[in-house]
Order: sequence, then C-alpha cells, then structure tokens
Amino acid sequence: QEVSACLITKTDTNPFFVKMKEGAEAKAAELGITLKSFAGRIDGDHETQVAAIETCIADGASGILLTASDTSAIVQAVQQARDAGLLVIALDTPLNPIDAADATFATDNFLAGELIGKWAAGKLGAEAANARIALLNLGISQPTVDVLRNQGFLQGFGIDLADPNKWGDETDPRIVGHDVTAGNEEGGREAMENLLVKDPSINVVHTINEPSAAGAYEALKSFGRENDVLIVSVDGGCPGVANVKDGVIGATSQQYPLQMAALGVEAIKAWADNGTKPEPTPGKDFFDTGVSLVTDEPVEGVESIDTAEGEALCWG
Amino acid sequence: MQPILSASNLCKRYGRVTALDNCDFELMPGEILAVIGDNGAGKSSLIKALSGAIKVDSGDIFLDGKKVNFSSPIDARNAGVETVYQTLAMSPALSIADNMFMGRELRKSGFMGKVLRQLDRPAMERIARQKLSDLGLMTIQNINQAVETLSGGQRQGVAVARAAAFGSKVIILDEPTAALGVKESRRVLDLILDVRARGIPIILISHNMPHVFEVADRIHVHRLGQRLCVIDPKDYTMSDAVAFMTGAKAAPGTTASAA
Amino acid sequence: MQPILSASNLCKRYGRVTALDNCDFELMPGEILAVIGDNGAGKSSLIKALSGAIKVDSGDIFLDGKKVNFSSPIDARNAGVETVYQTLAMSPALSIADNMFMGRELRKSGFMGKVLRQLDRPAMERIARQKLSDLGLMTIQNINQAVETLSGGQRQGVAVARAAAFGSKVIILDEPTAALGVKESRRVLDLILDVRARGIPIILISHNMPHVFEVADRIHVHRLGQRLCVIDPKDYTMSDAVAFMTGAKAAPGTTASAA
Amino acid sequence: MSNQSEADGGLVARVESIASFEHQHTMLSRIQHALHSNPALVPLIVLVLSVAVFGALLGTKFFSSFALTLILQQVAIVGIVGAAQSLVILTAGIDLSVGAIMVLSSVIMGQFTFRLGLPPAVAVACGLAVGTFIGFVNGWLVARIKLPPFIVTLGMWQIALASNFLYSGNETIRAQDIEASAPLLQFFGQSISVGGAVFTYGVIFFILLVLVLAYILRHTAWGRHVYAVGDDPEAAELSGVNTKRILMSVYALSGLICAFAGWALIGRIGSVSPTSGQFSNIESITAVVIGGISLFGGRGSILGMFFGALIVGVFSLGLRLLGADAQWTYLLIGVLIIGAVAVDQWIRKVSA
Amino acid sequence: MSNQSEADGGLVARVESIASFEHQHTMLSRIQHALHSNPALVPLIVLVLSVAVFGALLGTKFFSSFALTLILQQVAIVGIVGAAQSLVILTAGIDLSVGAIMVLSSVIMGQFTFRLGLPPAVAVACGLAVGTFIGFVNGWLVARIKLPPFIVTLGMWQIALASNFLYSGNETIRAQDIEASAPLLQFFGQSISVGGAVFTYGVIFFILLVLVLAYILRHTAWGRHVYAVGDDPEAAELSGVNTKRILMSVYALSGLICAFAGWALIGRIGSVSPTSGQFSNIESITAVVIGGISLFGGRGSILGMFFGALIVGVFSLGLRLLGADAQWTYLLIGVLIIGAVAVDQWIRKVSA
Ligand SMILES: Nc1ncnc2c1ncn2[C@@H]1O[C@H](COP(=O)(O)OP(=O)(O)OP(=O)(O)O)[C@@H](O)[C@H]1O
Ligand SMILES: Nc1ncnc2c1ncn2[C@@H]1O[C@H](COP(=O)(O)OP(=O)(O)OP(=O)(O)O)[C@@H](O)[C@H]1O
Ligand SMILES: [Mg+2]
Ligand SMILES: [Mg+2]
Repeated sequence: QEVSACLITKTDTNPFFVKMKEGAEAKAAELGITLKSFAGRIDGDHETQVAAIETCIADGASGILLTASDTSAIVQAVQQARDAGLLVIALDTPLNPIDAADATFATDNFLAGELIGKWAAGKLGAEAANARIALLNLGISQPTVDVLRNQGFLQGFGIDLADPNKWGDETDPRIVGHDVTAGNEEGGREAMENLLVKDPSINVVHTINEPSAAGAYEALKSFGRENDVLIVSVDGGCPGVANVKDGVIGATSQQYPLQMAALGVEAIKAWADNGTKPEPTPGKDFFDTGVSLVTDEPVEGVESIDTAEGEALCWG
Repeated sequence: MQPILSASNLCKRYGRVTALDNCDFELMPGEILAVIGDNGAGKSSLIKALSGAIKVDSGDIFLDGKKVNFSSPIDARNAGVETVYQTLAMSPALSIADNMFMGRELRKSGFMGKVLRQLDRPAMERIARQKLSDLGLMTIQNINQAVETLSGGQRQGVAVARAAAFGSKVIILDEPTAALGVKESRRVLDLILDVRARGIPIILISHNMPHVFEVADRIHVHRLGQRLCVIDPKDYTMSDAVAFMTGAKAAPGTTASAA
Repeated sequence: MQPILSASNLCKRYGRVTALDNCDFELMPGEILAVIGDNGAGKSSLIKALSGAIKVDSGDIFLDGKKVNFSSPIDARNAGVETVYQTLAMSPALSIADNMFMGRELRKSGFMGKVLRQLDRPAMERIARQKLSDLGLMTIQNINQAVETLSGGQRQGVAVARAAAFGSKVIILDEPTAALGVKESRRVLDLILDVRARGIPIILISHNMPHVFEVADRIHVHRLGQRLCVIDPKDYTMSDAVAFMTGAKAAPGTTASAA
Repeated sequence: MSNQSEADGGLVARVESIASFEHQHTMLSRIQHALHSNPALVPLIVLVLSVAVFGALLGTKFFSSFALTLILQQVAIVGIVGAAQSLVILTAGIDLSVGAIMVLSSVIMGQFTFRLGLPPAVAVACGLAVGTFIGFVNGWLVARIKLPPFIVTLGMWQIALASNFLYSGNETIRAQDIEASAPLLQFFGQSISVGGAVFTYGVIFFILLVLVLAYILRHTAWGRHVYAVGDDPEAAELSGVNTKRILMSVYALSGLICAFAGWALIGRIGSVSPTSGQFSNIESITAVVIGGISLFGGRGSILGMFFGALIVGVFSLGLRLLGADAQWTYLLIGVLIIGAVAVDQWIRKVSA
Repeated sequence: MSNQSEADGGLVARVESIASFEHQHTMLSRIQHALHSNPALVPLIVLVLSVAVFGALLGTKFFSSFALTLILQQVAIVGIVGAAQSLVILTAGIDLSVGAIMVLSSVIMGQFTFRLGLPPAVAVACGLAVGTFIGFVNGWLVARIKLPPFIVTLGMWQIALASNFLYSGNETIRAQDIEASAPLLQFFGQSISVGGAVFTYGVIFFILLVLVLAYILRHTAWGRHVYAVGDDPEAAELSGVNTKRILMSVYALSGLICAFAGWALIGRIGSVSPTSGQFSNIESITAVVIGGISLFGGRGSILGMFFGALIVGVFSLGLRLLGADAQWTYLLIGVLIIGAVAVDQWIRKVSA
C-alpha cells in the first residue's frame, strides 16, 4: 500500500522552510513515500494550516509534519488528525502543550537566541553594561519564534525579560527600541533606519533572521556605521553564513531544517510500516535537532563553530 | 390670499459662480406657475433650494406661511412637496417600479408585511403600470425593466408619473417635457391641468413657450439669478416674455434698462 | 442623386426589446433630414448605429455609396461623421475646452509640441470660447469650468458647438435643443441652417414640430423601429406628421391601417 | 391656443394600443434571459462545472459528502465575512476592516471570559457589541464625514488589528481551556452528521445568514434602498432615500456579522488566536467579486457571493488534493479567478 | 414661419452682453478657490503641518535635512509604485499586482545576471520588459475582455508572486555578491549628499518620475484622455477617445514603472530578495488615496500622491521617534490616515 505524508510549513517563501521541504522531499523519494506540501501565506496564518490538515485527512495521508504558526490555535485540528489515525510530528516549533503532537523535532529557538545574546555580551565585555541595543523583530502579531528568539537573546545578554511570553515589555535602559521587519531585507532596512534616527548610538542589533540582518546592514552602511555595530541573527542559511564570513553579521545561530525534515519523514514511514512512534531526546520532552553558534570571532564561555564548518552544514 | 410656497432673498454661490442672487419667489394656492429664463439663469438652483436638495447661503423659505428649513428632499416630500429634477434622480440599475416607489414602498398586509416587512411587489407593479399608461407611455414593454435601458424620453415619463402620483401639496417640474415626444408632452400637459383641477399647485420650469402660455396662470421670469418680474400670460405675448427674459425689453415694474 | 449616407435593413435587439426592426435610411447631400417619432421608437438607436456607437445585429450602412463598417465613433468621426448624442458624451470632471477638443487636441508648434507633445491650451480655449459665443452661450462664465458644474442647457450647448465645429461630411444631432432656452434654441437652428449653407448635410432628431417644420428639407418618420415614410414638410401639416408617427393616420405609400 | 396645438392636432385619432414587437422565444434566448436577469446564476454554473471537473479528476476522494461538506466548513468563515462585505460593496463601498473586526471580537469574547471572568454569554454579547460599534464608527465616518470607505476601513483595519494585538498580549487561549470552562464560545463548532456529510453549526449559520440577507435585500424596502444608494447616491437622496441612515446601518450590520464570524471562528479553530483572519478582507472581496457583485455598487446578489466563496473553496481543496504545491496552487487560483470572471463576462455578453 | 417664431420675436432686440455677476475677491475666497482647483494642495498642507508638528515635538532629531531626506528614501519605493498606481486609479481601475510585478522584475534582473550569466544591462532590460509585459496583459484583459481591474490584478498578483517564488527558488542574492560582480543592479542605491541631506538616485528618480508624469497628465492629449476614460468611459468612447488603447497603455506603463521600482528596490536593500514588497499594493493605494485621487477615477493629481506618500512616511518616522512602539505606531497610523483625509474633506467643504 502506498504511504503518503504531508508537510505543512508556516510559509513557503522563507528559505528555511524551502530547505525543510527539500529535505523532506529528498527523504521521501528515497523511502518511496508520496509527499504533499502545504504552507500558510504569512507567519501567523494558522487558518490555512487548519485547512491543510483537513485536506491531509481527506486525502488519507499516514502522517503530518507540521511547523505551527500558532502553536495553541492549531491544537484542535491536530487532535482531529490524530483521531483520524494520522501521526502528527511538530517540526521546528513545539505545540502548546507539547504533547498535542505525537512527537516534536525542533530547534530550541530560545536557546538559539540565548547563544547569540551571550556571544554579544561576551564580545562587548565590560562595555555590555552600556550597550545600546536595537531589536528587529518579525511582526506585530509576535509569532512564537519571534518571541522565543527575542527573549532568548535578551536573557543571554543579561536583561530582565518581564513577561517571557512577549517582547517589548522590558524596561532595561540599554534597549533603544523594537521594530518589526516582516523578516525581509526591506523591513530590516527601514526598521534599522527608524531606530538609528531615534538613537544614533546603537551598537548592538538583534535581528530575527538573516535577511532582516542584511537589510539592517544596508541601513548601517548608509549611516556610515557598518563597522562599529554588532549584528547578531538566527538561522544559519548559506547566505547568512556567508554574511558572517564577510563580517556583515557578527554571529548567527544555525539550525538544521534538512535534518528535522528527514527525521520526520522517516518517523512517518516507521509509523505506517509498524506503528512505532519516535522517542524524544533523553531528558527533554522533544527531539532536539540541535543549534550551533556560527562565528569567526569566538568568545570565552560560548561554544561556537567557525564559518568554514558552518558553510559545510548550512542549508540554502 | 397667502402664498402656499414662498421664498425671499435666496442666495447661492458655487465657488465663483453666483446661481441665486437675492431671489424672491411666490406660489399661490391652486395655480400653475411657470418659471422661464435663459440657460444658466438659475432656475434649477431655485427649485433645488425650494425642495431641500441644496442648502442656500442665505434667505428664507415659507410653506403655508410658516418658515421651513428642509435639510433634504425627504423633508420636503414629507411636507407634501414633490419634485421632478432635471437630472431625473433615478437609480439606473433598479426597475421602473422600484424607482417609482423609492422611499415609500408598499408593504404586504398581515404577517409577511408587518413582521417580515415584505414588499407588495404585485401592487407596486400594478400601480406603476397604471400611472405610466395614464401618461400614455405605451412603448415601455416591461415594468421590471431597469431604468437604464429606457430611452431618454421614457425615463422622463417615469419621473413625471412618480411626482404626479405622490405630490399632495406642491408639485415641482423641472423641464418635464424636454425629452418627450409630441404625444407624451401633450399627456404631461393634460396631467398638469388634471393636477391643478385636483387643487394642487404646480411649478413648471420650461423652455417651451407655447406650452408655458398654454397652461400657466402666472409666469415668473428669471434672469441672472433673480426674479425679474411676474407676468400674466393673458396680458403679454410670448414675444414679450422672451424679450423680458433675455433682457431685450425692460420688465414691467422695473425702470428701463435696454431699448 | 446618390445618398451621402444610407442604410438598409438595420436590425438591433436589446435582450427582449427590439429597437431597430429592418430599418432603412437615406440622407441626401446638402439636406437637412429630420427624424421624428415617439419616445422609444428607436431614433437614438438608429443614429447610434449610423455613427458606429452600437453594432447592429444585421444590415448595411453606406457612406458616399461605399459600404462602411464603423466599429467605433472614432471611425465615424475620422470619416467626417460627427454626432451629438442624446446623453451628450462629455467627461464631467474635465473642462469645457478639454471636452470640446477631446480626441483631436491641438498641440503647440515647435519643440514643445513636436517632442514634448504639449497641448496648446490658449488656442483651444480661445477657439472653444469663440464657438460658444457663436451659439450665444453667454452665461458660461469660465471656459475652464468643469462640465459637471454647467446647467443642463449649457452642457447641451457645448456638445452642439463641438459637433458644428468639427463635422466635415455629416452632422448628426440627437435632440440638440431639448434642454435649451428659447434664445439658445434659435441659435442652434440658425447654426443648422448655416451648416447646410456650407453644404454639409444634417440629421436632426427632434420632438419639436415647429423646429422640424421650420428647418427640415425632408422628414423621416420613425415608428416601432422602422422607417414608416419620408415626407416633405411642404406637402403635409404638422398635424399630419404627428398623425403618421403615432399611427393615427396611414402613412403615404402604405396601405391603410387606421382611420 | 398656440401653434403647438397645430402639431397636436394629429393626436386626435391616435391609436392607443401598446406598442409591441414580435419576440422569438427560442430555448437559447430563454436561457440567455435567465442568465441575464439572475446575476447569481453564472457563478452557480461555474461552481457546478468546477465541482464536476474536480470530481472527475479526483474521484470519491473529492466527490464524497465528507469532502464536499468539508469545503463548506472551510469557506464558512470567509463566507460569513463575505456576506458583510457584500452589503458594504453593494453600497459602492468596501470594507477592509472585516477581518480585523472579526478577530478583535473573538479575542474580546475569549479575554472577557478568561481574563475578566465574565459569564461566556455576556462576553459573547460584548464581542458582538464591539463589532457592531466598530462597524458603526466606519459607517458614521463614511456617511457623516463623507470620507471614502476605502480610507476609513483601511485606517480602521490597522486600528482594530493593533488593538487586538495590544489587548490580547498576543496570547492564544487554548481549545482545552475553552472546552472546559466556556463551551458556549465553541458553539458554532458543534456539528450534525448526516451520512458522511458533516454540517457544523457555523456552516448552518452561514447558509441561513445568506438566505436571510438575500430575502432582506430583495424583498424589503431597506434592501432596495441599499441597492439605490450603491447605484447613484445622489439620485437616491433626491428620490427620498435616507442615504446616511442606510449607510450607517449597512456598516454597523457588517460589523455585527463580522463579530458573528469571530464567534464562528472560535468554533472552527477551537481556540482564540489573535493572529487569525489576516487575509479575510482580500478573501472576502475575492468571493464577492467572483460572485458577480460589482465593486461600483448597486449590482449583484448575495447568493452570487455564496457561490463565489464556494468556487474558491472548491479550487483550493481540489488543487491541494491534486497535490499541487502551495505556490502552484496560488498561481492556479490566480489563473482561475481571472478565468471564472472571464467566463462570467462571456456568458453575459452572449446574453446581452 | 411657425408659431415658435412668435416667441422668437422677443429675441430681435436681444442684448448680447456676456452675463456677469459681481464677484467678491476676498483673500479667503481666493485661498478657497485655489484649494478647490488644485487637488494636490490639500495633501501638501497636511504634509507641511505634520512636518511642522513633528518638528516642534522632536526638534532637530526630526527636523534635520538628514532625517527629512531619510523619509524620502523610505518612501521612494512605495512612491514609485504609487505613481504607477495613480495612473491606473485615474482610469477608475486598481492595480493589486504592483508589488508582485516589482519583486518579480527585480528577481529577474538578479537571476538573469547570476544564474544565466547575462550582462547586467541586458538582465535589467529583461526585467523591465517582463514588468511591462505583465502590465500589458493586465491592460489587455481589462480593455479587451472587459474584466474588472480588481479581479484581473488580484489574479495577476497571485500569478506573479507565485512565479516569483517558483522561479527564484526563494533564493536571495547577497548584496556583497552584487556589489562585486554587477554593481549596475544597485545603481539606484548610489547617492549624492548635500550638507546633511542624502539623495539616493532612487529618490531622484522618484521625484523626476512624478514631475514627468504630472506634465504628461496635464499637458498632453494622452494625459487628458486618461482622465476622460476614468471619468466616464462611455462618454470618452463616444467623444472620440480610443479607450482601449488608453487603458492598455496605462497598464503597460504601470508595469514598466513597477519594474523600475524593482530595480530601485535592489538599490535600496542591496540584495535581490523574493520576499520583498508584500504590502506594496496596499501601501501604494494608501498613498494615492491620501493624496486625494478618487478611487472612482478621473479626479486627482499625481502630485497629491507624492505628498500622500510623504505624509505616511512622516507619520511613521515621527511616531517612531516619539517612542511609540511598533504596535502603537500601527494604531496611530490608522488614526492618522483617517484624520488626514478628514482634514482634506473638511478643507474641501469649506471651499465648496
Ligand atoms: N454644482 C454646481 N457647481 C458649480 N456651479 C454650478 C453648479 N450647479 C449649477 N451651477 C451654475 O449655476 C448657474 C445656474 O445653474 P442652474 O442649473 O440653476 O441653471 P438653469 O436656469 O436651471 O439652466 P437650464 O435652463 O440650462 O437648466 C449656472 O451658471 C451653473 O453653471
Ligand atoms: N442599452 C439598452 N438596453 C436595453 N434596451 C434599450 C437600450 N437602449 C435602448 N433600449 C430600448 O430600445 C428602444 C428604442 O430606444 P431609443 O433610445 O432608440 O428610442 P428613441 O426613439 O431615441 O426615444 P426618445 O425619443 O425617448 O429618445 C426603447 O424601447 C429602449 O427601451
Ligand atoms: Mg435647469
Ligand atoms: Mg432618443
């Protein structure tokens, strides 16, 4: 009997999910599984994801790989799929509650943020106490990853988080301001410009992903500040790693979407063949696919890999 | 006798154009008052002011001797003043029947009408067809036709039929026969006389002097945004009236201005 | 003599309504041909067909004896056939001058006009004002006024002035005086006679029998989408013409149908 | 009296029969006429054809009562919002704030229950009231201050959406919690099954709403006035329609319907999520326009919108089941939007 | 001859003077008249006022040549797209595909250079050609097949965006690579500084484009025809305008301008990114409508759009500098969009 699986990502325009899809397709081809992919239109579009889950049920798929746009809102649809006998695996982002999915293969986004926060603090050394920080986030709807990376960064940098479930409520005077970028270059540039006019003394920039970091860099360049500001980011895509190498970005946290997707497809195959479910990483309630800090300027006390290694592992 | 509808010192400016310039107006009960004047003299502006369709800059309007302040054509209609505008004021995509009953639709009796507020379409269509036949608008083939598919003259006929059917105190007609054929025009004139016979006074704006002289009891001559004079058609010829209105002759009761 | 513009067997249906029903038509060089008929008889449809504004379902149109197939009013205009439609066809937000020169704007000479294609506004305004004055439309205060701010009659005057200024072979006027005042109507009639004196034939649709009988060389009587007959105004009275057009009398050349 | 009467003399013996032309009553001309006079018929035909095509391509996977009723469930929210949008568009307006009103209302229903501890029924009533109020403000600005609807609702969209994020603190209320303590919020998520067909209360509400609005628009004075206002507001005003009142009531009703959509949304996704409905405005407008309602107002029927919403639903599900990937699906839906309207236009042309 | 002449007898001695009323030429009435006849003046006033207010509140941080030219840089892309949008809206259309055409063109310029290895100049030409072609297809569907512009461009939006993602493989071309091997692509990113003021070539292009279009719309026959088509297409057709050709040329030109916007976009963000410009359509429409161009066509001026775009830019930056956070900025921009247009409406009313 033919086994089919579904991959549902937040969007299919972010290179991260594009890579994830490629990884899943490669694995599916290898295992002889039919894979159909679906995606929301923008980050936060969970209704299209619900429709996709329903489509998979109607289509008689064996399992679903899901990166949820709204980790709570999707739960009911996921339950419906599980009731219909499908294996649901959360990729990249755990559901809320995490056991709403049969298994979770994820990057720890909070950890990813924490790594770059620690690195930035370490890089500045004593100056960290007087840092001027700009935070370039994803969108005003504050999707889960957005919050996790932002808060992780602040925690790593040593800033009190107030409510860790949202960004923007911190009162630390080192924070110059928040702005939103939609996760692309254009938004990154405009947000950076706004914050620079507000306070030209900014010297640390946290960006939600590498495209917005590239945009922020263009803005800094036009202000003549590209050499004295630290930019940190998350993702680890090949252009991002190249940007780290070129000194555009100081450090980035690398994730492994190809691996997540491949593992997910294997798990569905196993479920279809003999009904076994994957096991979480010992000591955690999900299977951690790992995250590593990529930088050519390692700092004391933060484990990192260099860009050569990063380029070998990068995804797109 | 007290005028049924009157106005004094109406002024209305559009940007740099003065449409009404201290204009007075009087309509007596039961009469047909024609308003004549050159194109752009301000006749339409005058009746729009009287029927609440535009707000004047200054001046007062009196209905039955009481000062009124119509803020919209609905107010005027509710007070019994019914108007056919030069632009006809019809909704092109709606049917003839819908247009005739716009704003005073008939509802079914009983539950359907009271609770579900359902329109009584058959009745509205019947009455609409009746009114159009009275005007001799026989070429209208389908009462549910959208107004936009009617010929110019047919549209005008529908508008006149609407006013005649519903006016209770004053009926104002702005060039009601401009686009009508000979037969249809005659019907409208007959209808105007009918309406007067019912005791309802009429204001008739027209460029057609034979029509005006045929039906009017008095003629209000409008020139440059003002009432130039009011004449009795029995005392003057058409030629005189035209001469007054174009400024060729001095109007009676004014000092001479042109040869 | 060969007709300058003729048509045979034109048919046009709108949904369930038949507007033209095997209609024939002939316009002779240098004549004024009046077209009369009831509202909705299909007069406007006929001239729209002749001027390329609608596509007929069947039938042929000949200009100077050659079969033509106007696919748009532009084609007709380029062939020298200029039309004033009943709806006037003006762009309300544009100025009088813009409207008069729509589609045949004057460009400045030299670099500004040839390369930058700049319009020669002063010239267009001057000519527009001239044409309007010829028609006696004196109440228009500002040639750059938007057409939507003109009174109904003023608008019609602008449309007629446009056609008269540019028609070279045939001028078609669909009720050109419907909204015009006495003075302005007289000007239009004078203008029609002027145009004929220049040798250009005119098709005049009108409901105003005195006007028709005053200027027309021949009268095309339209009824129920067809040409009922063509009469000479010198041989018949107005009363006869109206009787033909309303079906009260049998038309000459047809077998008797009504008493 | 005057010489005019000279011409009128010819009228004495006039024939008073009603003018009549011959009519051909062929089958084809009847169909054409039906298509012409029922604007909703064309989208219905497109819908039936597309169901047939996908049914043929996909077999029972698509052509089952389960899948077909699933489409209804998937379009119900957009369809309810589309009903609100239809009303506004019929008045020649446009409402970009529909999605924002919907999600803000649902957030209020949820947060009033869970944060303020109000009884669910009261919270729902508050949500409906807020939706109506926002709609009313839109209507007031459009009717009284005479601002263009596009601008008013564009501004209101941003205002309502930002308020939604600010008020909710970007917090999703979980389905389990709602189920446990305020099942009323999920009311529209309950369903009845007949065979394989599943009708959620949300779907039933959607269908009833369309029928009721179709009745109101066609058979009440208010409905005719809505058309008249959209057709030519000046003429409507002159011929005795209180255009301001009509506009304000239309926008307020639109707000109320959107608030109901917000309630139905909770039923559909189980939880209360402030990130919902970001494309509701564009999707509802798509449904309205595919359904044959003119964006210039005054023309079209709400049943057309119903079919329009279903057409989009059928294409989305059908293409997904065919395995088209998301971008290809968007591309094809783009092509099909244009195609559907081109077919519509073509049929109308034939029948004109 | 006939009795009509009886009435005409009165005309013999008619006075042929031009009718004239007295005019009051007060200062106020002159201002009112100026406002009335120059639709771009009102947004200009709103713009000046808002700059003044933010300048007063924020001092030199905002009111410096640097910050003010930064606003120009921030609005240049939306403004260029807005110029395209203005043309389409003047014909009573709407172009939802502007953003998608822009980003697809920029991706083509980038990918043709880097993937196909074409010389940058050729790749740019190809990008411009593709943009023009898509615009032309829009125009063809609108003019020839007579589909509603909203639907055509809604479909085209999805088609172009999906093609963009499919063709680019969601691959970003990095600024550093472009700088190294195809600096022509970043042409519009270069800048000249005068004092603190920074004018990128993109900004200069934007300003020139607006001036040229303003000239064309006002002083050429084509421009007057664009207005006529938007005003009343039927009347325009009857009075001798080739409406089809005008529509097609407008949409094609709009496509070309969007392609230029795509080129300018590369200059602004340095890289070629397929995820850019997602909100360009809504933002450009906002600029157009705040600038006083009627969505019903035929009224307004492109200079108004220019000021409209700047108003949005001023508010965005000003609010940020005042310390409003992102969500509050959204909310306030919503309020201010409505407010700006309300002021506009109020001024027009005074002057009517
Ligand atoms: N909305 C408007 N805006 C600007 N000017 C206007 C407006 N309406 C009318 N006018 C001007 O006011 C003057 C009077 O116009 P009005 O329509 O009252 O004339 P009228 O006597 O009815 O002419 P007609 O016999 O041609 O209908 C005209 O000069 C006209 O241009
Ligand atoms: N676009 C249209 N759609 C449907 N029916 C139409 C359309 N245009 C005209 N008709 C119908 O065709 C018939 C002829 O109309 P037409 O306008 O030619 O009459 P007319 O002789 O010019 O009348 P009038 O003297 O009133 O202008 C009328 O019955 C009219 O209802
Ligand atoms: Mg008038
Ligand atoms: Mg006619």
